[in-house]
Amino acid sequence: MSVDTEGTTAALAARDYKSSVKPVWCPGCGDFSVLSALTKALAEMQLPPEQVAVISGIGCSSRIPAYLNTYGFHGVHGRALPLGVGLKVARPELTVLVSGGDGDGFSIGGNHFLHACRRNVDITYIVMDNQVYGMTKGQASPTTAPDWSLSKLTPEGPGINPFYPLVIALASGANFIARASTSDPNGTARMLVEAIRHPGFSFVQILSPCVTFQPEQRDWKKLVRPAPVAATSDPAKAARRLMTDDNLFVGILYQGSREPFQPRLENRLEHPTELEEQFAV
Amino acid sequence: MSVDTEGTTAALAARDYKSSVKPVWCPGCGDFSVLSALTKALAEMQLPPEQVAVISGIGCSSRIPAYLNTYGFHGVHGRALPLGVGLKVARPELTVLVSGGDGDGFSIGGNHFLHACRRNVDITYIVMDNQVYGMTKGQASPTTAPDWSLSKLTPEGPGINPFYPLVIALASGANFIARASTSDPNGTARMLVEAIRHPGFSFVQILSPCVTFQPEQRDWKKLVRPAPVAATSDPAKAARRLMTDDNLFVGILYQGSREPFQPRLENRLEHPTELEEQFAV
Amino acid sequence: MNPASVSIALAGSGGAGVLTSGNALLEAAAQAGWYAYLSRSAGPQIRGGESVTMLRICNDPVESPDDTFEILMAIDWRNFERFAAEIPLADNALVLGDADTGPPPGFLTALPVRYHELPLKRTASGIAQGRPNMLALGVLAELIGIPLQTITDMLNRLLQTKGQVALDAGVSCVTAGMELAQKKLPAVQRLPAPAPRSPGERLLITGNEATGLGAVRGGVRFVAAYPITPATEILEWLAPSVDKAGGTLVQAEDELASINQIIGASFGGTPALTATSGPGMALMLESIGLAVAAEIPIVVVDVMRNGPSTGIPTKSEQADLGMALYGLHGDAPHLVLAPTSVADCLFTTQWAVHLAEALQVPAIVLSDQSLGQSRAVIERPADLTFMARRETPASVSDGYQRYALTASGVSPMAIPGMAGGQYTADGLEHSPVGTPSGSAADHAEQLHKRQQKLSGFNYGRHWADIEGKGDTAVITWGSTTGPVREALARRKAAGHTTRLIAVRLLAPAQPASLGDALAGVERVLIVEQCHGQQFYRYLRAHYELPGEVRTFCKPGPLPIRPCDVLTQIEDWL
Amino acid sequence: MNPASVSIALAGSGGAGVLTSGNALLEAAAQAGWYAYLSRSAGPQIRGGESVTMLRICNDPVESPDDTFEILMAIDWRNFERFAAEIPLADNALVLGDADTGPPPGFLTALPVRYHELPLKRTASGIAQGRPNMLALGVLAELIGIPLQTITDMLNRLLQTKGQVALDAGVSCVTAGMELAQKKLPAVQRLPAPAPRSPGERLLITGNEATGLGAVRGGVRFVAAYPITPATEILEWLAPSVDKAGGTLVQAEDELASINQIIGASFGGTPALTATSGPGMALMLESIGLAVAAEIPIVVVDVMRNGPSTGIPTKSEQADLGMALYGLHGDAPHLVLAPTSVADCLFTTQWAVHLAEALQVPAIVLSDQSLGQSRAVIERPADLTFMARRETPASVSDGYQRYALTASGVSPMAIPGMAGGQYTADGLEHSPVGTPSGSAADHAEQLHKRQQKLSGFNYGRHWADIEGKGDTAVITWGSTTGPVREALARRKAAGHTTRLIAVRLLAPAQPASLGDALAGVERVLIVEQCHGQQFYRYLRAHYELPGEVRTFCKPGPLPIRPCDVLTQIEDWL
Amino acid sequence: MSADRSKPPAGGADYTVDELLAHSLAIEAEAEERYTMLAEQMEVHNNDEVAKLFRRLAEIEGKHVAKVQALSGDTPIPHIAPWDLRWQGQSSPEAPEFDDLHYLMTPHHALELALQGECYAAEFFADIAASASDATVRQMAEELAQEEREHVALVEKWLARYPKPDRNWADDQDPPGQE
Ligand SMILES: Cc1ncc(C[n+]2csc(CCOP(=O)(O)OP(=O)(O)O)c2C)c(N)n1
Ligand SMILES: Cc1ncc(C[n+]2csc(CCOP(=O)(O)OP(=O)(O)O)c2C)c(N)n1
Ligand code: SF4
Ligand code: SF4
Ligand SMILES: [Mg+2]
Ligand SMILES: [Mg+2]
Repeated sequence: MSVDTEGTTAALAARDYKSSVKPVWCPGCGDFSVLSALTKALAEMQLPPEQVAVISGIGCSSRIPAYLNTYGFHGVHGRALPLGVGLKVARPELTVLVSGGDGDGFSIGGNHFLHACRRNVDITYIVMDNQVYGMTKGQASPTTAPDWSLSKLTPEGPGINPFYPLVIALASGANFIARASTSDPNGTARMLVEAIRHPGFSFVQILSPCVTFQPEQRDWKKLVRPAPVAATSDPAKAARRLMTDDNLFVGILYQGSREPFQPRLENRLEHPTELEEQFAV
Repeated sequence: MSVDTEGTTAALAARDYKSSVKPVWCPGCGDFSVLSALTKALAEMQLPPEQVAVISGIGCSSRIPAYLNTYGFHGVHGRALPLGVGLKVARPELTVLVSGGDGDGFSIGGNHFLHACRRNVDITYIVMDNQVYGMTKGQASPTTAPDWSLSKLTPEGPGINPFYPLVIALASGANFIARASTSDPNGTARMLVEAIRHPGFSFVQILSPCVTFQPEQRDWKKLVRPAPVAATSDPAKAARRLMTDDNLFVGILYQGSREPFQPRLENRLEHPTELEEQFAV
Repeated sequence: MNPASVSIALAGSGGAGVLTSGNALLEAAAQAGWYAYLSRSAGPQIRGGESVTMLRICNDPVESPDDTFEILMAIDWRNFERFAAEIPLADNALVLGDADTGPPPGFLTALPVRYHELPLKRTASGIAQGRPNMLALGVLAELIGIPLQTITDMLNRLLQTKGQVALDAGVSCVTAGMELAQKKLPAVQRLPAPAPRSPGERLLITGNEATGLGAVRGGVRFVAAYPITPATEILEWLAPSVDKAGGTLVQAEDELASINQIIGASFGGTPALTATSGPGMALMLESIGLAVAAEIPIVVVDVMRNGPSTGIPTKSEQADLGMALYGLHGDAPHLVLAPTSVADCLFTTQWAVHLAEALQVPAIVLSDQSLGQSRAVIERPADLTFMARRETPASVSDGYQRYALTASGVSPMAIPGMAGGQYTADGLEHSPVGTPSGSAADHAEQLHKRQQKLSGFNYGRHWADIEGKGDTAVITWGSTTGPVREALARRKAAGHTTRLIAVRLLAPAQPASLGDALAGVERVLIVEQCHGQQFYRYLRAHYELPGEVRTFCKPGPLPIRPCDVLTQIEDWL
Repeated sequence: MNPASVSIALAGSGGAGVLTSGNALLEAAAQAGWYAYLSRSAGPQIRGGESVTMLRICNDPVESPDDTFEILMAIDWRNFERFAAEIPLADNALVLGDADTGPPPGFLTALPVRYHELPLKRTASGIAQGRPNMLALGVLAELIGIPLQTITDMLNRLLQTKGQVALDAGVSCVTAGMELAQKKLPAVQRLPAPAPRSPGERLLITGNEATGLGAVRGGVRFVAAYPITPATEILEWLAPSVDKAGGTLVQAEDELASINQIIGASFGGTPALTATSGPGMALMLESIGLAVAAEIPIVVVDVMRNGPSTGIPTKSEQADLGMALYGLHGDAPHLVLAPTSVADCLFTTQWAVHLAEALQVPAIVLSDQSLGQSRAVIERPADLTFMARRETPASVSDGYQRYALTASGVSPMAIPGMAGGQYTADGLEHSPVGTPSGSAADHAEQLHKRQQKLSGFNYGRHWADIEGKGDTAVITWGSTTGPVREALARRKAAGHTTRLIAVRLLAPAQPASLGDALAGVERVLIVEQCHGQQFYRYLRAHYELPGEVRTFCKPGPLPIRPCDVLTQIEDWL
Repeated sequence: MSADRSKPPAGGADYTVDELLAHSLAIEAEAEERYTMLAEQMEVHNNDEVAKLFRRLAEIEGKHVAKVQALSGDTPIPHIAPWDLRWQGQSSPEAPEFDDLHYLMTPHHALELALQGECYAAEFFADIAASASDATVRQMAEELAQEEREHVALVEKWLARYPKPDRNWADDQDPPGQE
């Protein structure tokens, strides 16, 4: 954190949100761009790093908390969302971001994704989608194309219908739904700021190439384009729009206004032993 | 099974699909009607009981296999679908039905629901939806209304957006999607026959009242009504239709034509030790 | 001589109300000043099934079912044979039935009991809104010697929301029941009058409620859980209570979510707990390992039922011990505790919260269906000092090491919000700073630290309940402590002293303390309610047991009774 | 005297190709007729990280790393210090580096080793498509004494798809490397020439591949799994292989799905398996309990890595033993087996399939990263008779009882499709027919049946590898068997006999057999690779250990080496 | 959307003989099976009195099945899929619906249900008799209606023996979830 000469804390820069740990990601990996966009977003919001917690599961992408100077939690595979939900519900004043990969979030973690969308706790979920399990060296994930045959586990391709994260998020009731691409880190930063600011559960899918196991994803930068229309707050409209989505439009799809889930946390007891009175004889 | 005097096997009647175990369900429970509809459906199809397997998880509704004279598996809570998928993939000639409750299927089992829809194995999934955990004495399930305050666990109501099973099934790629109601057991039987006949993953939500913990569901029979339009094979049309759904329309929503997932299971080895040759030095 | 206690079973089916009147009787006995202990058993139906309420009333605190029942009252006898094994009758026991609802099962009348008929249904039908179970309550109150006024007071409270008609009906039924007893039944030997009590001196509570209370007293302010029998009542009690205390309970989508939600909350500094039973606990093991590695305090209560798998969800057994002790992958030291009575559910849970927080580690509390769902009169607990107090860094500066190697093994834990304390909690092996590390040195250091903070801690005298003297010792744990304690009390009354060691802290093992407790012992009997000798194997693995060792190991669902234990000892000596 | 083996480490970073040349060397050595054993270690990066390939070549079958390395060759030295602890160098070891890529780390040159420089990079740049790692291959081949022709033949095979230019480059580099070695390096003492072999007599295979092969040989035709390091290669090998054999592999959405898919398939009569590592296995425990209760045979392979939690995913440890033995809730008897070598992965897995099917029970196979990912030359296994053979009813009639009480405890299992055999498999406690039951008698009967079918079975001599004589015994299991065996062989060579007991069948425990195996023993050393003494605690719990008992217990990730074991024994005696 | 279970399809009750037989067989068989299931429910829930009544009703309906089979003589009754059976309600006229049950129900309730079913069945056949163009159908339907009317009378007689229980009959003394 840089301190100016007068002794008051100066504005925080993006680099103030980076930790000293060097990423182990492959050079070229999209996740570097996400890291950069995220630190920019936090700097734009001037959130004190100690008021931010970034929670993840397991995967290449899930290593991101350690690269940040915020509080972080690198949990187990697939369970980042409940970690984040528990933290936010118990400590509502914190800014809680949950981040990870498509395998972590949509395969083993799919149930928590559904239910986090429904529950609508005020957290932001960032999925770095590379349509593959990077960390375990290249197996099909739920977002992988059915005919992708480069994994030894599914040598003829997984052969199953891909998972459409935005559709599922909308169907489950997420309050903010967007898609970004690592080819536009500044646009991604802005989208993250909007997602964080939006009350309730915000979901941002970031197309983040795995240059090692999905090298053709380097072409994404040529293919992605802005969504032709602006964000809507009408789920029906959002649903209709998703029907023509080719998964390469970036932009905010949906911004709803459902009340976030947040219990009050207000002590109404003089002393916990008051609770015993109901049993007294 | 009734045998006629000539010694040839006569047609199987619905009762031939019932076992001698008496259900422990509460009198009035909708699940009786499901049991009745299912036996009628099997009888209409004249499936030999030994060629049918009914697989379930845990819950009141999940007790159904023991009440049938087919093969059955009463597994653990939330895992009926993968049991069924494993069985069907390994034994494609069997008719595999998976059945259970809304808690079993959409709460703890939500991830398998998503991925079974995607995988599109040729099984039929029947959820007896009573918007409550009956077996554990009345807690909110994913389909419970947010303001339902009769559970001690959520005394002010669960406060979260309900789970819309048909929407999720459609979004995840199920091949056949329908809603039935226990107030129309014959209609339900027909829908089950169509679901079983339809190749790939078929999903039938049956509104099945829990008279004990959701007694107002007895009114469902007055409220449900046939869907105003016929089944479609166009997901976009089905999606649009779901937008005006009040969860009380019964009928077949969607019938797709995706190829079911079924590996070939064809031995191409003279002897398993052939596989050793690749390692020989 | 006056009897030490009286045990009553009240049977009936299809909404006959045996639970309601059993509970009313319990409450009245408590109000009258006695101690009492109530458990129940029911058929597989969700409602309207056959069921029995079993009540034991006593002048002293009571923590165990007795060997036999002195009184059996049936509103009706439907499916009663299913409970036969659960209700051993005393010789000469008073068996009461209503001929109008059918005859008693043959096997009962063949026993050396005194069978009497009471026209419960008929009498009730003569009273507006009269109910046979309320008559039965009157009969039993009269037999035991509970004054009408005590019952009336209690009904006034219980039925206040139901209106005057219901209340009048209740009082009339009870009165009629008392008269029936006086007219038709022989006198039974009554308990001595209870000692006078000041109101509020004791609590009438189930083990599950006591667990919840212990949690809140210990400081728990976040609970996430997924319902499961027989743990749900902990959650049902906690939902409004933790809310009043400024926390919250979240009903999660599954156990994987609930365990991770509490880890998240605790990472944020809020003491957190979940409660479940065997199947749910099994699903949590991976993430409990995360809490071990990342050093996040949490409490997981497992209210055990019969296994394996779904087993018998409504009945009791002590067979999750192995899973609780060893079920985590890798070397994952953690705490395992078990309450030794309904009352102790409160203390042990509160202590578990305290220890988990002090040691930054998961604590598993092994309760069981029998402790959890039994309701008993217990002494009101002192305002214990065991509270959640987590060590946080006094000040955090640039070099903050979350997993610093310290003398105690406990590293001060920064809490989100503390400026300068930012770190990443990690389930990967890590350096003291928390950075992932695959080095053998870091691994060895952190493994050692995590183990040593537990093994080096001074748990004090609460690690076990140790009572009595003599060269024979009985070692037990959990809910079997009640019957063992009673068996040994009977031996003592007969002039033989036997030691009792009821282990409350199961992990880490305390070999030195047990060694002390066993000094001079020549015979050890190990008592547990499971099939696979799990407790015995655990003791062998971690302790030296002196002299001759025998085991008494019986699976659920039938409870172990004091006479079972007594027989074991007497057959041996 | 000729050396017994030679150990070589080949280090490099960022795509230097040390794995490729290490494997080429391994293959060439195997072709030449030697035995060999290759393992590797790498940094945390997905690609381009620093890594070392460790190869040991021997005239006899080899199952363990040696104490030290005779040769260390670095293509470059980047981050080499991270591996220092893994590569103990022999006194006078030959250390080879390329000055053009930088100097060796200081700590290395301070050791009593012979450091030589080789212009690998420069020489390679003079060859079209030349690569330093291929030069290194030539250097090492020359040092060991592998003829150029053997290497050329091997390259012909390996590079056949890469085209003539690549092949020529390879041969030129190897030739140049050989020349460099002849010119620049002192002669090292070479291994004796290998015995002549007929082709195909042996297999060059990893433990993970051998596990897959054992599974298919045993009869497995359905596999469902979720990828996890270090188990993924089992699945990668099985995917096409089980397909060829008429079965299939399904990549499931998570471990909860994979375990239940295999249970479903096996319910349908198809022998089924999954493979995972600690975290995934933890998630499967609840459903493994279902397979116990419903008596469905399945095989679960856990390729262990360092725990707790995510731990160190790419390294080896034996710390999932407790979970495998005790991790299921309730009393849930099942099989736990562990291969004792790379070769034995094949046998043990095949046997596990056989036993699981014969006993209708889940079998857990505990492999580990070191067994699974090491590649070794092994004897080609005999066509063993252990095959999946499940007992099905000869004929089914109306009274069919799925869980009938039989003398063996195994009940003939109807398979869907068999008319008249319809039943419902259940995780609830049940009667012999399979109807849910909460009765104490049914529970006791079924608990007993499920335990007795395992404890009463005759497992024969395969329960353990028992070797040697004498009054000192070493008991071990799994991958530590290799180093222990080698340590004892060295003692034997020095004239001292010591017993080896490497337990293959960990559950159910075989106390009588171990008793026999330990007859006359006065000292027992227990060797295991974990921190928490899990194996020692298990042995104490279930066996009588004679005489004095000591433990040698060291966590991963560093392997236990023969000298470690030897030191323990020698310090003691 | 519950329509009147007693009615043949609106504007089209002109069954053939085969259709009438198929419908009546389906109605009686369903009633027999339904009463058997209801009896089991009461047995499981320890309501012996009502269980016995349902068993008795099942027996009677069983005889009806035989009667319909006799009516058809040697010609096999054609099979109609349950959902192709034509009537206005969603389930067959005679069998009580599952959700009309309560575990504390009294014989009075059970007989009211039975009475309703018998009345519906009687009306159903009467309607057919009234509107059929085929004389055989008319006659058969009238015969069946008459049979049902006899049942109505029988059940009414039984019902007289069981007065309406007081309005608290469903009060559950141990409501579920109370523990
Ligand atoms: C319970 C469990 N199962 C499996 C694994 C192995 N595993 C680690 S990361 C991963 C997939 C990661 O994929 P993704 O989330 O898409 O992240 P990416 O590496 O592509 O960024 C898997 C299967 C694990 N660590 N834990
Ligand atoms: C792992 C696990 N968690 C929790 C439970 C407890 N449990 C049993 S059934 C059930 C919910 C049943 O609800 P649903 O599936 O809707 O069935 P219903 O009883 O309503 O038919 C729960 C939570 C369990 N058996 N196993
Ligand atoms: S493997 Fe793929 S996802 Fe992982 S760091 Fe490398 S490029 Fe990124
Ligand atoms: S509790 Fe509800 S779901 Fe369960 S049997 Fe009773 S009515 Fe049916
Ligand atoms: Mg990915
Ligand atoms: Mg439900």
